[in-house]
Amino acid sequence: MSAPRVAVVIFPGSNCDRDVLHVLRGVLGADAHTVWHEERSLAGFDAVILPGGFSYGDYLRAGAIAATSPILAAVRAAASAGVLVAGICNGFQILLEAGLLPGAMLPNRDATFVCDWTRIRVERDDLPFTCAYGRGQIARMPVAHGEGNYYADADTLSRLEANRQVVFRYVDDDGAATAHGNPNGALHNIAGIVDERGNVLGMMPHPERCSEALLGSCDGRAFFEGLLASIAKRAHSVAGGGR
Amino acid sequence: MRTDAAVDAAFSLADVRAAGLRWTEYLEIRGRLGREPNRVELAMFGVMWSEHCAYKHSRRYLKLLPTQGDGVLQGPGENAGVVEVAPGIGVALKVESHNHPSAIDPFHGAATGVGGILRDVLSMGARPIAILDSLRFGSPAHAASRRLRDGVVSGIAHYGNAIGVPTVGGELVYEDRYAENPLVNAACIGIVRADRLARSAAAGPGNPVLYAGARTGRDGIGGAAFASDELDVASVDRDRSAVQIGDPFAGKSLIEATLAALDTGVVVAIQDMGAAGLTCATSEMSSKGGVGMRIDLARVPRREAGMTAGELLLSESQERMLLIVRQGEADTVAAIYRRWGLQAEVIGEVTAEPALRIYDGGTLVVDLPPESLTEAPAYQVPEEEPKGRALIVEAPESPRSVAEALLRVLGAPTVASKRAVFRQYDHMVQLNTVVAPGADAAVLRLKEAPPVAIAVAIDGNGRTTWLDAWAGGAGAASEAALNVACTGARPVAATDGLNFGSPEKPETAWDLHNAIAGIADACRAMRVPIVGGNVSLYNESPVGSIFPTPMVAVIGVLSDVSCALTSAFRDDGDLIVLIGEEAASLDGSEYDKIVRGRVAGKPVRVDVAAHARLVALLPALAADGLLQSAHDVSGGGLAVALAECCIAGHFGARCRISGSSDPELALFGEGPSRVVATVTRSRLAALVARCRSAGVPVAELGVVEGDALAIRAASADLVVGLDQLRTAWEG
Amino acid sequence: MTTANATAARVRLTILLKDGVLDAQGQAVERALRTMDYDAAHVRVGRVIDLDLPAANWQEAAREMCTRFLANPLIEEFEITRLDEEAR
Amino acid sequence: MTTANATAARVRLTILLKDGVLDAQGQAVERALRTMDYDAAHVRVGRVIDLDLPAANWQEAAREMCTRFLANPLIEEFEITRLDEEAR
Ligand SMILES: Nc1ncnc2c1ncn2[C@@H]1O[C@H](COP(=O)(O)OP(=O)(O)O)[C@@H](O)[C@H]1O
Ligand SMILES: [Mg+2]
Repeated sequence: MSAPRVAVVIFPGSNCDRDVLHVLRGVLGADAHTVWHEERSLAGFDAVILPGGFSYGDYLRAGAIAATSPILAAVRAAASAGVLVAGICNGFQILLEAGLLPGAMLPNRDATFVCDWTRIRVERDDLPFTCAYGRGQIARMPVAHGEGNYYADADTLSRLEANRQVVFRYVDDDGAATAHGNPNGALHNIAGIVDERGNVLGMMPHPERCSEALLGSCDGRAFFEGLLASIAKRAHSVAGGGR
Repeated sequence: MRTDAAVDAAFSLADVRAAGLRWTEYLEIRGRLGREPNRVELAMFGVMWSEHCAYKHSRRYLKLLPTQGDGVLQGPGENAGVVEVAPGIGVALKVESHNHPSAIDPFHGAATGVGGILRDVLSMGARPIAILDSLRFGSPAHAASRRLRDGVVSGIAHYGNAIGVPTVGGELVYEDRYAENPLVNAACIGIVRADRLARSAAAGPGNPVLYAGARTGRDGIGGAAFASDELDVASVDRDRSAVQIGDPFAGKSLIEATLAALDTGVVVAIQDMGAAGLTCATSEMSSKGGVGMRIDLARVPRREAGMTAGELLLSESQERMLLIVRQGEADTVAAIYRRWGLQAEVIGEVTAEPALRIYDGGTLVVDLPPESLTEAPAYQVPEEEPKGRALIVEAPESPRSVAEALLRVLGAPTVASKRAVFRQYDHMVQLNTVVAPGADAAVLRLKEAPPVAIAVAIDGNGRTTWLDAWAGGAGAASEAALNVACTGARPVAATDGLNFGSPEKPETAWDLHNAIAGIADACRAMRVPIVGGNVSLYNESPVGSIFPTPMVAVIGVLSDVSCALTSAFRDDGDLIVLIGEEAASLDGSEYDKIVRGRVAGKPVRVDVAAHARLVALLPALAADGLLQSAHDVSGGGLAVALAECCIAGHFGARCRISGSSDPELALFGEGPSRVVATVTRSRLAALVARCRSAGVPVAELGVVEGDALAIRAASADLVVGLDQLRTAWEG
Repeated sequence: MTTANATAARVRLTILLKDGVLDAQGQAVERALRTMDYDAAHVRVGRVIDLDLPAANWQEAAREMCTRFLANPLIEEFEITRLDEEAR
Repeated sequence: MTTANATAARVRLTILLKDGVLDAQGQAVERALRTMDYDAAHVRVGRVIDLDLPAANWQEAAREMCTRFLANPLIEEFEITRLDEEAR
């Protein structure tokens, strides 16, 4: 059984691609590769990461132009084949604009960019992305965005809550999902969600920025570790099942 | 003035002035060429001989600066300086001003300032890894100043955040002297393998000249000449082309494409097209290489129809580079830029004959020796020592207690927390930021050379410089270096940004000369070479000159990032010591301005030899684990420094300041060479011994404890709760 | 700004956030205007996109590109107007 | 969107970059539209600001706030229209 292969998609204007690669390859020794946005296939990859940045300058709306890029057809195909897809920050915005996740991003409540540490509560530990966290665990992670104010209409929000699709929620120092703990005004303090099947995830905080103790927190490392471990486990169970 | 009217000149005085030249300069041009320049050539001389490009008034003073030292891979003379920070690893640094563009359009002016300095560093083959911004505005009590500040900050955020280079530090100072003429200086740090340094000297006759990046439009035409003019009321209505607009998206693609292009090994020389655009890049690259170029403007990618040769040559459209590529390899390099959605066109070739020949299709429009453009005349103007400078700022009510005075100084806009600003900057991208903005200096680990890290800080004090130019120049270099040393890093190189009024005023010329002498003296003592810099003159408005404001950015090396220190108190029971010279004064201090409402007297002059000992000692102490924290004493004096350490560390402290019988002086006096540090009880003796043997004074101040700052100074007792301190400081 | 080409229509798309969706930029502009002593209320900030479209089916094309791409129907609404002549 | 208040005017400010000024956003949108096979040209992207102003001097106030604050007259031009009735 070979090691999980992870794709990191690069759009013109992406700027966290090298950071995600550093953590995957340099810190965790994973088999990660870059994929240029003009590619049309993601065959052979077990997971796809859409990194942060300002794809196409974030002109029009954050993520809107990237969502029309050729690679998105491949991302869509991979997602429906059950491949793990994670969008971080701008990647989350792209997944929303592409309709792979429900809802939309509005400019931050204060109408300014915010780069700061936040606390997020891990609402699910039964997903491949979060299996290395404990349920209810609180992680310290930085955010850096101008449009991270998650919005969905009331029906969508109640569906998300009912299906337990909210994966990460901003909380304050006491672990409560208050306005004080919320850096951008996101409804229901939403910091990250998954699709109904649970293999497409979007999150605004940057786990790659907190995967080494030197940078102030290691709380993001479990995100990548969990992702890699669950791919390995899947492959193992498929192999074990003697398909 | 026009005494030579007898010569039948092709141009009138008005034409010459409109080109930004003096009549004598026009005559000089005719003399050098042995003929009349044509209109396009005259305009090219106008921008290349502007103060901004030619350093006509500052060149002779800049010679005072020390530029050589261990590890200098590239001193002044290139787009950025480069110093070796680990074996085979160079760090490029450069500062640049964008004051006038920011006064006219704060958002785009500041954004393009960031874009421009990034490309200077990129031109060295370096990947930009950090930005610092040093800002001066009028008092935030005025809505106009706040709007200017907010526009500038969002412009820096707009460009820096999108481009993925963290803004890790800077300065934000408010003085009414900057109300009409804000200062917006940005510095950039980049990383480059020493064997991959790129340079700008063109070479190799027959090699293609490749234009790469965004298309050319009518942006910023005459910007360089404009940046050298005094701002007057009419300038706000000047041609829209004076405003340059940046596109960080194209800028980011340009960085990636350029680094990939340099990786191919076929790029002979490269330079950004910044001030004076194509004119500057072609003439400087040719002149540095002792060669010429044949350029065809018809091949320049353009945004608008109907652009003239002059417009194409002078445009300051952003996000453009000029490359000399090895023969036969232009397509390889062009393909890289095109893949990133950028323009790439061969617009000419290098020639052995040192002549810059520019065609527009079949027509020869310019034929000049490159050095005629790059070697402008220099001027020496009379200097006069300023006398009796003093200002009444306002007449504030005197505080009822020293505690109240502390809260007031702590809450003064220049001293208070800048978090609301740096929170708008992405300061974490690239995963190097170990110590973030808000500290004395930012610390960045180098993934290329673990466990090495660098520390960077930028500093300057216009008020001090106005009162004593030498003290201001020496103080800027000394404080930036001390900030870096407080993190445990050894300062290795600096870049200076000199922001002054009109050099044609004798007092300003004196300030400029003495401030540079101060920087030179301090840097020489500390063995910190100045590897590049920027001069911005004519910072004048109808209400007068700005405070003369030299700024110095220093980088230092930490051989082991795990030894990095911050100012935050770390542990209950740690002992607080004051390391360094005791000399302090209220002249020119924050306290004098905020509490006493005056700016007057003589600030303390740094003792450069003693300061150099202090700066050398701190990294050694940090490396040996003798310090828990360190913070230099600057604006607001010892009381503010202690308060800042308490706030950062969430600890209180109990201190006693001995020596002075004047509590105001003891608490709020400012001096250049003092550091508040902490040490564990068990290491105090070792620390004291090390300081003594290095010839650096050290005194015990007190202990970290409780949740209030308590200071006894002469007859005064000050006690303020931590929460109160934080509220005052955070506003 | 208008086009001379008879076969092209100069079209303006005006895109605003739906009522009830937080308009942070509108609020920021409103606050700023008030500190400058302007008596402004209910400020909304949106985008305007002017472009040339083939005159033959400009309305249809404009509506489609707004729905698919230029506006996000979850949060935004749009208006389409023709600039170079009376809308037919 | 319109205001019921007789003393307030609902005003639209449309702010666009002048011709010739780099419109990076317009270029990016134009390229995207073309890759989506739309035949769009000369795309310019600007801002629109809708707001209530005192009906008495809405035109003057609007012009002043555009000139002083909302637009930069060096590089941008603006249009002022009234939304809730024919401009007088
Ligand atoms: N204050 C200064 N001290 C030292 N060197 C300086 C100073 N100002 C400018 N220089 C050097 O002079 C050269 C030309 O500067 P400049 O024209 O600003 O460069 P650029 O065209 O890249 O912006 C550069 O190498 C710069 O580092
Ligand atoms: Mg340069």
